[in-house]
Amino acid sequence: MKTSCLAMILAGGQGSRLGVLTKKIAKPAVPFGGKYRIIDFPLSNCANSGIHRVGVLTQYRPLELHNYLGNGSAWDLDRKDGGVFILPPYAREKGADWYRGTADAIYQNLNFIEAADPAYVLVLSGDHIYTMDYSWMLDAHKQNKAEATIGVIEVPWTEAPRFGIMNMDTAGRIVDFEEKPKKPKSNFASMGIYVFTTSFLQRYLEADAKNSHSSHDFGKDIIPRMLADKARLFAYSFEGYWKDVGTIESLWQANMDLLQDKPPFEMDGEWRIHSSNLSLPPHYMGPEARVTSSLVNEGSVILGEVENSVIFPGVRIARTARVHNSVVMPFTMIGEGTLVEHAIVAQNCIIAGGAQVIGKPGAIKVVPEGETVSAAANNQQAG
Amino acid sequence: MKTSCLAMILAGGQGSRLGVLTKKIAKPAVPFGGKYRIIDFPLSNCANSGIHRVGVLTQYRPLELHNYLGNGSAWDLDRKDGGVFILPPYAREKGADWYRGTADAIYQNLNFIEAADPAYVLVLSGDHIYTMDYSWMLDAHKQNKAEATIGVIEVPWTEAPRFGIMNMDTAGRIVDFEEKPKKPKSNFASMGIYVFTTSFLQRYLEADAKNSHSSHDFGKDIIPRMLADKARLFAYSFEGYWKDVGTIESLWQANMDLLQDKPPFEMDGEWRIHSSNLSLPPHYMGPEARVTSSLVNEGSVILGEVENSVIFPGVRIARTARVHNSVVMPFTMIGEGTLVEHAIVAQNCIIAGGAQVIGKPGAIKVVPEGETVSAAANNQQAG
Amino acid sequence: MKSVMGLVNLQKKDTLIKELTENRPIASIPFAGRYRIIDFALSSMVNSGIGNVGVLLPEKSRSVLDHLRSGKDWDLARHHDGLCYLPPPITDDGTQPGNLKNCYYNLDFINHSTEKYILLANGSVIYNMDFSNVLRFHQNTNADITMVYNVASRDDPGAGVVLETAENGLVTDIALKPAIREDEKVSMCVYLMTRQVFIDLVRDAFEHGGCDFLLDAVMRQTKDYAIYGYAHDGYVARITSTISYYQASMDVLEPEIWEELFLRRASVYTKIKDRAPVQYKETARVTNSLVANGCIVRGEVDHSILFRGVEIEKGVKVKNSIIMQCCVLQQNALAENVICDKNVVITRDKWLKGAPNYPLIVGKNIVI
Amino acid sequence: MKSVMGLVNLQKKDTLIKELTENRPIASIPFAGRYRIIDFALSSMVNSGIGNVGVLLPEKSRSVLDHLRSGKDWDLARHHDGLCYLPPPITDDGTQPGNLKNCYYNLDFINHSTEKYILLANGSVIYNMDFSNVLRFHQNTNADITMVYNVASRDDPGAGVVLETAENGLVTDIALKPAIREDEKVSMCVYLMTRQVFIDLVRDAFEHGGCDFLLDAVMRQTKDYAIYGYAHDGYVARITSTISYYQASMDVLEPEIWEELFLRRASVYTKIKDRAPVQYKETARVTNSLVANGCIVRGEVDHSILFRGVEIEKGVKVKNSIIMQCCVLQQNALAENVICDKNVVITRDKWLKGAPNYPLIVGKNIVI
Repeated sequence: MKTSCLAMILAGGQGSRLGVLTKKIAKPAVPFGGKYRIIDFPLSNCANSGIHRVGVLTQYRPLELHNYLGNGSAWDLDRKDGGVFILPPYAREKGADWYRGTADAIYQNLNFIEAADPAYVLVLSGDHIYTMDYSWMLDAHKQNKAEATIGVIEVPWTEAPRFGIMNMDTAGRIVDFEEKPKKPKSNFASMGIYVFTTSFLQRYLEADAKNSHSSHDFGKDIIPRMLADKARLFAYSFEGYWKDVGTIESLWQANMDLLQDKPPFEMDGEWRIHSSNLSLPPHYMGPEARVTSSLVNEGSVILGEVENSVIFPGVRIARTARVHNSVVMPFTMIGEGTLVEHAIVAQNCIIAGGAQVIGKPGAIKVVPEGETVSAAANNQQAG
Repeated sequence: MKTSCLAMILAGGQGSRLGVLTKKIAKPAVPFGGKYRIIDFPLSNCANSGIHRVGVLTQYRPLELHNYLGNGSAWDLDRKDGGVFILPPYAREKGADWYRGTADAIYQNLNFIEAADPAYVLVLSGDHIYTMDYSWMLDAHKQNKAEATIGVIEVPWTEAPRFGIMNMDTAGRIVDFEEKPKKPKSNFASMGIYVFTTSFLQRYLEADAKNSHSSHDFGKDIIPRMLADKARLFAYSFEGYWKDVGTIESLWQANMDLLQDKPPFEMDGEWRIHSSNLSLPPHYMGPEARVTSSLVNEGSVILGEVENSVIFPGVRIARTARVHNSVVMPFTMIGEGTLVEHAIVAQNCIIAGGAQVIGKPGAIKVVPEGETVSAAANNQQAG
Repeated sequence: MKSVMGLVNLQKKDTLIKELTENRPIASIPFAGRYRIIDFALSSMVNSGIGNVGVLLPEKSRSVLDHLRSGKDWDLARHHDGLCYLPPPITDDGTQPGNLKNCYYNLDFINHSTEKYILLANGSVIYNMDFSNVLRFHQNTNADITMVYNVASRDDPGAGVVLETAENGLVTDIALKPAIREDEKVSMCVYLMTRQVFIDLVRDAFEHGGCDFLLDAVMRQTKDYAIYGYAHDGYVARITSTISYYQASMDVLEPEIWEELFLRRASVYTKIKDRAPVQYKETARVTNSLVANGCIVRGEVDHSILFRGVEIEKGVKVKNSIIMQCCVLQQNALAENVICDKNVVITRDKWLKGAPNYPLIVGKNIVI
Repeated sequence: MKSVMGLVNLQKKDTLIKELTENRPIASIPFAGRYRIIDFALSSMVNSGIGNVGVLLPEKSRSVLDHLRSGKDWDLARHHDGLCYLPPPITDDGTQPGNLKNCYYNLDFINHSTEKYILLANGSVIYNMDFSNVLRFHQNTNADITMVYNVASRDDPGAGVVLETAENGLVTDIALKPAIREDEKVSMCVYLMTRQVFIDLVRDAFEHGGCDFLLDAVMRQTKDYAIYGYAHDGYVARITSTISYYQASMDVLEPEIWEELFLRRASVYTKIKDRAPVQYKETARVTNSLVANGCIVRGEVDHSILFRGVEIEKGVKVKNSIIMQCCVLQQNALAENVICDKNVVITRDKWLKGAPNYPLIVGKNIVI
């Protein structure tokens, strides 16, 4: 059966919480896991779930994102009835508006949704790492005759106050939603994944757009409004690995999670994470290479020591270099006698001979894209 | 040899000279020749010339154009090293600017050009019908060691005052350019096709962008400036059919040109015009069909009389209907007892039973997209 | 339908349709002006959401490979899954002929796929249908095997497989009959089952000397499996002989059938050639016909099918005929009840006439 | 290069490399961790701007069809042109074996293409080069036929075709030699000529009983055609025997050759599998090796190549070996001078040892 569902990925703004990592690229294009970009996860989930038409809403560096996504072929989304569409805020007759919030971003692209005319719209956020079959959630939505279905995940009770918490009745219908409650009534947190029946969503977005008091946000405005109207909102409970990578610390931690002897989710199984391919050869391990508890990707040359680290494609790690508990992004060079510890080194950097890049847990050191770090900076950094 | 040339198609504005035909679609997407859209011609020319990366600059209805162009697969432009990129004016940190002129449109997309890093940029306009191998023009540009090469075509001396006229020396170097001269010194008209050496173009665009007196137009500002600087500008002379279809009359005439016993250019030869395919069956000619001197496309049903007309796909022409000297665009229904003469009937129209749509040469009657014309309107029209 | 893998079988006895299948399987005979017969099964699969299709190649594979190429025109050129060609076993020792062998030697590929179901279709049947309804039926009836059939709308002299079913769809009898009568339930050679059932059936039947998927694998197992019949009620044509091919071609000249097959349901895809619209010149006179793009018509055509790129010169008369791709009928030629294969030239003033029930066939590339 | 059509010939005597070619032509033997040998010729064509490539299929075509599929991973899945499979003639009566027959029976396809030139390459030679330089050379020298060669960097016990050329590149002698010596000019089995010359050569040679394109078509015509030699100076390996395969594999473990072949020039494309990065676990110890994605390594590996999805368990030792796709080496297994074909399992504590000049080959799917 052909899917009648369209996905909209909120690929968001500049990703300021990721700081210097998003100086040159939009947050969804930030590298993750030795091979991927963050947006590979929702895109692969869509493709694997049989959802072939995806809008990517971004207002920051659309060209770079467009260059990465290309025609969607890497995810097999280059279909007659599908495709990946980058949707930045266009100039209109009245001039261009920035997206004023998540709901406004979808509202401004209602004509895109209408052109595709799907029965359901799946709204996703672009900064989570997880693998999920959305078709099951869609089935639940249909079976419940729901107007909206919200993906939820159980979080530890102690962490619940950090999330938007859903309270459901026994049938799974949402009776109450609290944003960051001090005394949570449940520990089911919203994952920022929504299925809407299209006409229903349309109605609420149009009303919200007219409301000058609204902040035009799904969590803050749209969902509470729907609940107030006693609409049929259901929760769909997801079990598995789900991680927000919106901050430097969480991005680093999510990378480290993959290094466990048994990784928290399978990257290499039937639910394959697709990613734009660079056509690089298998990596080369030199005579003195020493790599343990690490992920290493294609096209790299490892001559030194790598421990508990994630190495992206095209990286070169020289003899006598040491990389520990770190993430080294594509095409970065790490010179002889260097030490990189508890760090994220972005793309195309040069860590020159003898230089040291040392962070610590809770204060991960970040080297921004294209930078050169020389040994001369060691003292300064130590100071 | 891989081409190192990038094409930029100026798909322009609203196409106001085409009036109601561009109410719902951008000018480059206007149907032509029973099967094509106007933009199929420059796009097919690019693909056939070995130019695989094409930017389409538009500020009007980018979504509709995007839907038509898809991922460029119809033109085999969905390549690893290529693609079709729709480039509307994006919102930027300072807000969005409309393109202020043809040169400004390219200027605002310099980052797109820089990302592709081609040696040459081919600038095309999106409203001409012609078939041309740009690789020959590119070869001429290289051989001449030109900084810019302008495509020119010989026009009748009497018509020369309507065009931008180039005066060349014997080596083909342009010595003089006059926009719509009263007393033309030559009859070589600019076709609005330019090859520029990238860095050269960049320099002039950047200077022009800073010039507040400029109208930011290639013909009016950039080319005269280059000539004034004694830059190496050459003309490349094109022989063949070339037709501006920027007005209703010229669009109708260009369609009629195809109905000659020997059409003015081959649509069906080796230089194939590619076009987004609708997967429709061969058209059906009914028991009383009478079709002469006409083009008829797939998926149509012809039960009536068609003479000297161009019939697009999915059109239905009822028994006892008469269509003469007209253009009938996709999925339009023409009812029984109707008469359509010297008309352009746009997409998805209904010419109801007994209705008459009658224009005359020089005053082609246009029925805008989606309209219904009933017999009741006959008197009104006659009046 | 992401849980269903498609298999198109192109092996079929073609002795009754010799002239058109000298160099090609039935599946790649041109049909209806711009299609090949395989386009119908393949498009139905694609339109039903099947994204992984294996094509069981016949010995004569050239025309199929050239027609399908990368599968892109059917939206099946993908990095993962998409179209896959399954060639016949290398050494054919002549024992165990039939389609089962090819299935058996490609079980490896089928084993490696991840879909739960297999939909097996034959490339020689013409229809346009949505297989997702078959899947729903299969799941609702708890069938082991679902066979798709249609009710014959007229007597058909060609052989076919006739089903008898109970009220609830359970197949109670399967019989191979030499001719079909009106109102009989005739198999469309479309089977849906789980991958495991398919593998078991093929392995068991072939290893015990079977040749044919239906006769040896399905029919011998009617007791062990619950077989249900799903009725499709659109137009269906089984191409088994020259006369059934000619009949089906004349059928699509009925506007009703033409519309049902091509316009009312999902699209039928075929190789894209980007040919220009048909050029009717001043002297053209065409009625009751289907005319494909790229034709140039100056003569008279009635009740005929012109494939892509045919040229009909002045004074030519074509009636009740099928003129395939790139044929040229020169001035004052005449063709009545004729099937011209690709690239035929009928030179000036030549007249060709077959009988309505015995059309004259002109082989590929022949100049008359 | 839009004026050049590519042809990849996959037919090659493979008697010297039997173990690895039981079910596949040399062209589809896995190489360098994630490639098949054909990837090199095909990628060089694509990177040179050739957009229309015919693949002359061998009898054993399954592995080639499964590897290349739609051609999309090489950017050759297109509506027009792109990849086209050219199957061998249907009935092989055993007379006239060799690659010429396949060319001859596909002349139709070649005739219908529009490119001015044909570039014929063999799928069993490894290199990464830009053919557009060959075209420029061909045009500048006004050659009828251009043959691409490299200068042998060492003695090679495998047979090869040795050229002698004049100063200006004109080929003065072509000889098939049983072994190659250092500094000889050896043909890379790449030929460039106009389509017309190719058609004439093939037709003339085959119709006069010829079997082999080089021996019967080119070598017998040295007098009638101006043949020029173009020297390529990158890494080249001709895979003609198990030992030459093993040698070439060990060659790419030299960082210098690995870089030249894969990184310094244009990309080499292959089937995309989207496998995850290599997981090195706590006990891993890997040196002097190439490791492809999807591997999980807990043991010791030295001077070896691990293909995609190999599992090396704890306590395993691998040395001077080639371990192909999805093999599993269970705890404490040992492999030295071994070539494991796909899906081999070496169970716990089993030791396998070949000699450096005579590697032990373990066939596909075997469990030891």
